[in-house]
Amino acid sequence: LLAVLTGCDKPAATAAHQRLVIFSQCNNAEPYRAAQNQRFGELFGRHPELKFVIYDGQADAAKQISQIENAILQKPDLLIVAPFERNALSDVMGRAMAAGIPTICLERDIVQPNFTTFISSDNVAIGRLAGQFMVDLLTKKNGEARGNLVEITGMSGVQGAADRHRGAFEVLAKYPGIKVVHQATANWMQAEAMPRMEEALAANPRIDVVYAHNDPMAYGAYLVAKEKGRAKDIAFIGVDGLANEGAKYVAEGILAATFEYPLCVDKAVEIGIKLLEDKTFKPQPQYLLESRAITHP
Amino acid sequence: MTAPTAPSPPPLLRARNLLKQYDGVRALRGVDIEIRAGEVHALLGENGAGKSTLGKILAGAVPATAGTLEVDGREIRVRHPGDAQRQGIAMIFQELDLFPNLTVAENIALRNPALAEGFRVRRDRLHAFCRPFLERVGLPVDSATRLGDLHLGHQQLVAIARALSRSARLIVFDEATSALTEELVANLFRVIRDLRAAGVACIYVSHKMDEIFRICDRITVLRDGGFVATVDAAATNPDELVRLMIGHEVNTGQRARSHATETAVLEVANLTTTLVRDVSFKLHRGEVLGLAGLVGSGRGEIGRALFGLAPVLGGRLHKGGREVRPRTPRAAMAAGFGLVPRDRRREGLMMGMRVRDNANLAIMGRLSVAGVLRPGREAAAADRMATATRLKAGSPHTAVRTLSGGNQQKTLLGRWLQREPDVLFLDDPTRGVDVGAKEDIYQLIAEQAARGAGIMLVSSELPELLRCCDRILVLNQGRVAGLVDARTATAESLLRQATASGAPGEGSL
Amino acid sequence: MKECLRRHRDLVQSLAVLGLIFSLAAVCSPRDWRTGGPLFLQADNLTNLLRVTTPVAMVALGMTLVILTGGIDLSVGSTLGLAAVVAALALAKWRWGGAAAIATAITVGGLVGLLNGALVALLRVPPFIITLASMIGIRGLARSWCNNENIGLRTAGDAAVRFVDTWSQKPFMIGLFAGLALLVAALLRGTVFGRYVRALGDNPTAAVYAGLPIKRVQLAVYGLTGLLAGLAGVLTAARTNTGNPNDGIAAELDVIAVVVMGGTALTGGRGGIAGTVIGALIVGILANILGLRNVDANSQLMLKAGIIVLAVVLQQRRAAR
Amino acid sequence: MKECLRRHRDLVQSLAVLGLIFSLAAVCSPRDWRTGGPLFLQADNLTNLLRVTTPVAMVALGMTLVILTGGIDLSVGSTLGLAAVVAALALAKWRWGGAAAIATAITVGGLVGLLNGALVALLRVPPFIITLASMIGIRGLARSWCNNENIGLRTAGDAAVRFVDTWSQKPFMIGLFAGLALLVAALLRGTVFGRYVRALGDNPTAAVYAGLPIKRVQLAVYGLTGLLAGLAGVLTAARTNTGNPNDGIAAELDVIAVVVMGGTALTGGRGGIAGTVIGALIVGILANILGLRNVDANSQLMLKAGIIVLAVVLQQRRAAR
Ligand SMILES: Nc1ncnc2c1ncn2[C@@H]1O[C@H](COP(=O)(O)OP(=O)(O)OP(=O)(O)O)[C@@H](O)[C@H]1O
Ligand SMILES: Nc1ncnc2c1ncn2[C@@H]1O[C@H](COP(=O)(O)OP(=O)(O)OP(=O)(O)O)[C@@H](O)[C@H]1O
Ligand SMILES: [Mg+2]
Ligand SMILES: [Mg+2]
Repeated sequence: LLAVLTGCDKPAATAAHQRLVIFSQCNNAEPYRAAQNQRFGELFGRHPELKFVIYDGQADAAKQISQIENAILQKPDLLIVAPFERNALSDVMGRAMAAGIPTICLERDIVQPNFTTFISSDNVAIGRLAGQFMVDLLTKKNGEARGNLVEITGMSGVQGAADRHRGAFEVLAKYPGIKVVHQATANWMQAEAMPRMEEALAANPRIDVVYAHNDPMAYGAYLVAKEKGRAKDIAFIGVDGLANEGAKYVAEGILAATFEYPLCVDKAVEIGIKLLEDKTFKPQPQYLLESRAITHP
Repeated sequence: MTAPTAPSPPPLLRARNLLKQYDGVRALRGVDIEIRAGEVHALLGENGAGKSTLGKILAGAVPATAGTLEVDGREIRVRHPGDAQRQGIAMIFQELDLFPNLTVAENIALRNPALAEGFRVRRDRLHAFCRPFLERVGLPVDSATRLGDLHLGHQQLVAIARALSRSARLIVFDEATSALTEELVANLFRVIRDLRAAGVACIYVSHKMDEIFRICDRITVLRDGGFVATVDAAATNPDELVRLMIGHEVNTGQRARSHATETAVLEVANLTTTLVRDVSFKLHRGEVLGLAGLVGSGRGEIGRALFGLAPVLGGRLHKGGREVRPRTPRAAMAAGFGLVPRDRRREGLMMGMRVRDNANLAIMGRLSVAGVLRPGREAAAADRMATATRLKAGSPHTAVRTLSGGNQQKTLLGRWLQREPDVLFLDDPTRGVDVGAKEDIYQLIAEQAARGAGIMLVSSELPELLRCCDRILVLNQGRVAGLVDARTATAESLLRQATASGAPGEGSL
Repeated sequence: MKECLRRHRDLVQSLAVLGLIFSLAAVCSPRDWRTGGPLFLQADNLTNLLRVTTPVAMVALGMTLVILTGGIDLSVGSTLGLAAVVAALALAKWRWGGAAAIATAITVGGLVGLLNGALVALLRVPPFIITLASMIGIRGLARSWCNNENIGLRTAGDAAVRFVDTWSQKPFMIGLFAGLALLVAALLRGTVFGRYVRALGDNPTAAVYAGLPIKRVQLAVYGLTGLLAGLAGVLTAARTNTGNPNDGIAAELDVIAVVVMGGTALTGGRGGIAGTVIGALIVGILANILGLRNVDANSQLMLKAGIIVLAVVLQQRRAAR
Repeated sequence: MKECLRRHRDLVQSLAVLGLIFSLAAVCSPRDWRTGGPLFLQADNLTNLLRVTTPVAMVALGMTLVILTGGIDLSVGSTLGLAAVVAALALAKWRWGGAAAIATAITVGGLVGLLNGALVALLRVPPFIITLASMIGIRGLARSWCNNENIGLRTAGDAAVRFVDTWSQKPFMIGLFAGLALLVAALLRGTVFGRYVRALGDNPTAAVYAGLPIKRVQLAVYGLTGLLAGLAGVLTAARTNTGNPNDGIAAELDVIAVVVMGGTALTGGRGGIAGTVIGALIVGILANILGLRNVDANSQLMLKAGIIVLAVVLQQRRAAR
């Protein structure tokens, strides 16, 4: 243990010719975040003059704050933050800015513009897209915007889940023919979505569409419906659209649609490199990356 | 028997028709008792007769199912220990109710009505309060010592000091001397006489007949939870009491025939641990070797060393000619040793398990085939043991927790007797056992010896050693002070050797 | 007969509570749209309920033994996740056969358990800390082995699909659990090992004095629990068609709750398998009926809290003196 | 003097382990790019470390008492979340003043604690189950009170901003903790109440026989822990500028780990506040140095597991006799 700790004891301050890029990730242990991290690694890997480091906030705002405080101590040349929570990270990012560190806010906004630029995606917008998609789908299926909907939500109290719900229902609320017959939380977990779907199926003779806040939960719902022989009557809709998950499920005809939650990584690297190379470069305050529906042809 | 006559002042305490029903067991079935101020009142009865239950009811530790209590002629209700405390009743519980991780002083001060403590603890006042009581009971330790670091006998003294310190009007001593040696008992009796002179009443529960006659004024006998009689101590004798307790005579005092042989089963040479030094002796097949000494002289330590429970710092053990050095109880058992520990509750029994499982715990191999237990064999073994030890338990399925102290002791003893080890170390095996059952246990010890086992016997009662042993090894502060023939030894000579001190003034009695 | 009833009063009382909760669930259940009967009582729903409960209940069998020895195992959730990942990796990445993958995953679980047991037996460190540490470390291991990604099985070849199809069947899962429950119950009731388990938890000091093979018992109970957690991981992978390194997060609390609701004392020595099975059924029925009625998620949590306390109170009356 | 040392050997040993871990952290720390000194030892970093550790450490003070009585409180994480939400609601939605909001949030925490204490004292149900139930139920309550949304404070008016600015200051948080630690330590060592706490866990039967006010003690320790969890929730809300109903998820395990790493026995009766403070520091240093060295998250989990066990082993040697 000691050997591990001392053995790799090379100074974190980088050699003079290397420049330090720190990415404060809010929680590594999610496939979406893993995909982000991997893409960052790939893109920054092409720049040997950069040392790229990922901090893991472990789904804890206080933890992420203190990690950014540590990052500031190291004076990186570029700081990228994927905030766990929009209110929580605002202050500390302001301090990074005050310390003269160019700071990119990634994918989730914060309450004050304490960043050099904000590369954004928007869960409410995604919810709206999904809502509209369901309206169209039901209209096509039943001749009008009418049908029974099951919603499987992400963890209660998590802003992403609240936003995906809110966006969708902004649209759905306009169509009284669409009834929510069952609403359950599965904490983002496929294993938990399955019994919830079993219960929904038992209690409801007719279900037209299942809206799950992420792809694994949608997939779990599908598996259960398939087992009961009712998958063909139901359209399953997920969110995230990762290449090896949601996108694949759509391609296989399991999900009717998923909505890409943009990784934002390519844009962040593009802007980041410009910031590093050109002291005078002034990025826009915000780059909005639109979500994209991935649907079954 | 005394019939209440003249309209004298009401007794300090009167209990009428006390009834206690545990689920399935009727521990007391309508007991009447009357305690006068300034008397020492013995409570006598077989194991399980209900003595402790009666005491616990008076102390508010368990509620009575029915019956009334009067103090000074006024009826009182005792539902919580606090009620009893307010009436000036204190008790030394048979299974010590102490707190091992608190200091001696904290144990004494806890909820002590005589010590007016505010919210804040004043440590100096606390220790000043405790010191006189510790001195009175003859306990030479710093009151800031953690209680759990004390010898069991010394813990018993703390419990007594605690009861004394509460300025109680009635103190219940429930086998408070079971782990004390002679001098400590003598000292305690001086204290009790002082209490008596001051008008304090004592209820004294003990199975030691000689103690009863030395200290008690009146004696109440219980049998099977029922009241038998109250007698004046001066007007009775041990045989009569035994008859009242058991319903028939018991032959006491018979020396068992010696089974000692000339073959050594165990040779101990220069055994040294943190508590004993250079202890050497030979134990023969069929021999009962007594270990005498004061509390803390290292008698139990020898057993623990043999059993791999105390680290051996020096010396050699030869068993049956081969050198052995067990490092764990398991290894010791494999080498043919057995140990009945002194503190049955902490070191001996699994309180929540059935009597049967406790008694069979050391012979599981014999009761099973390839690890699978044979219920028939289990039942047979447990029944045999219960009969041999005259165990009184509702059924072999009763939890040990609900047995009376003496029956718990028999269960533990049964565990090791069943295993039939070559060398059996008994650390005070009759602690808390009633007169009749004691005879049974002596008989069992003799049977083990007859089978060829070597027995080592520690006892807090010298008469017991003189009666059961072939030879007696006397220990003094961790060293051998003498090895005597039990037939010629006397209590006085043993005591002299045990106390003859290389370090005079070291009063660790 | 009366003696026998008295001796098993705890169990009888637990059964009564189970019956009560079952009846309540039936009464509160929404009606079936076809027959008008209570949905809850439909065979399909009852078997759903049993299958969902299986992984937690299975681990609870082992946990019962651990708790009986006076220990605790917080690492079961992580072990479950690790085994799920191993099974999925073996099938999907390394393209092993079903039997080899399953055996490996369960073995990995067993090894984690043995490691826990060895540390508990050899170090003087409370099991709570040992297994808390392995809960943390094993989760890290599971995530790093699969690069924080979920591993899909549906599209991972024939062996994987066959595995998923067999192992997620209701009769298979429920039967497996029933068999294991009987086995562990027999182990506890009828063997020397079972006696030692109880004795150790009842009085650890006395267990030393009685020369019990304490270390071996500890190794065995933690090892067995690890095996069962591994098996539960394999079942979860089969059921979800996925190896997810976050499977089983917080499951340790569910498992311990099931054991304690079944009447096993956390202080060791008292309790048994029958109680644990009942505890699992109570918890399963509870989740099922709340789901069927589609109670709002937050109210569900609050109701659940109340019912858990109530169920235990009803069972505990017996302990009153 | 020697006697005194012997009596406090546990503490001395814990301090030694803390010193060792501190030194190791200093040695392993990355260098400051300006001065070349270890980053870990910078005042700013050390105070960061203390502040991050504060909420868990604060709750651990109360948990120490609970565990000393032989109980456990699994609901602290949920109570923390509830208090954070209440404070944020009061400030942001109801626009109360800072003092009223803080007082209300802490009171709510205390009420949850009292409820736990009352149930533990009155029902014959293990504290594990009682507080597991309230852990579940209180989380549901927190989420439903804020409609599953996070409540921002930065933009919620002057009182909120002033609250956030004061309460998230390092000197304030660290000072508050230090004061509370001294207070609780004095309570435990220097008062009759503290003696009751230790006695109750040490020998519950004897506690009954001695006539201790057991119910009141239980009410008090759970109530105090609830208050402290409430306070920790307020601090978390201040620190994160947010009331998040999921704050404190899984914190109960962290808190218990801190207490046990500080040498308090889960079986009750043995341990104390000094140990808990040391335990919190060890855990805090560990997290800090792993973060500073930026060990990969999964390896971090595995390393952490190893170091936790090691730290406890080093401290436990003393227990061998
Ligand atoms: N908690 C309990 N539950 C059930 N039965 C009990 C309980 N405590 C005691 N008993 C039973 O009550 C009866 C009286 O026990 P008690 O302890 O008063 O006996 P005793 O006279 O003190 O015996 P001893 O001399 O062995 O100490 C016994 O039959 C015992 O088994
Ligand atoms: N005088 C003493 N003071 C404090 N602790 C003691 C003393 N003597 C023994 N102990 C401890 O008390 C415990 C009880 O052991 P035990 O009663 O068998 O002691 P022992 O030394 O063998 O005395 P005895 O001669 O009375 O058997 C042991 O752990 C021992 O270390
Ligand atoms: Mg008794
Ligand atoms: Mg001894």
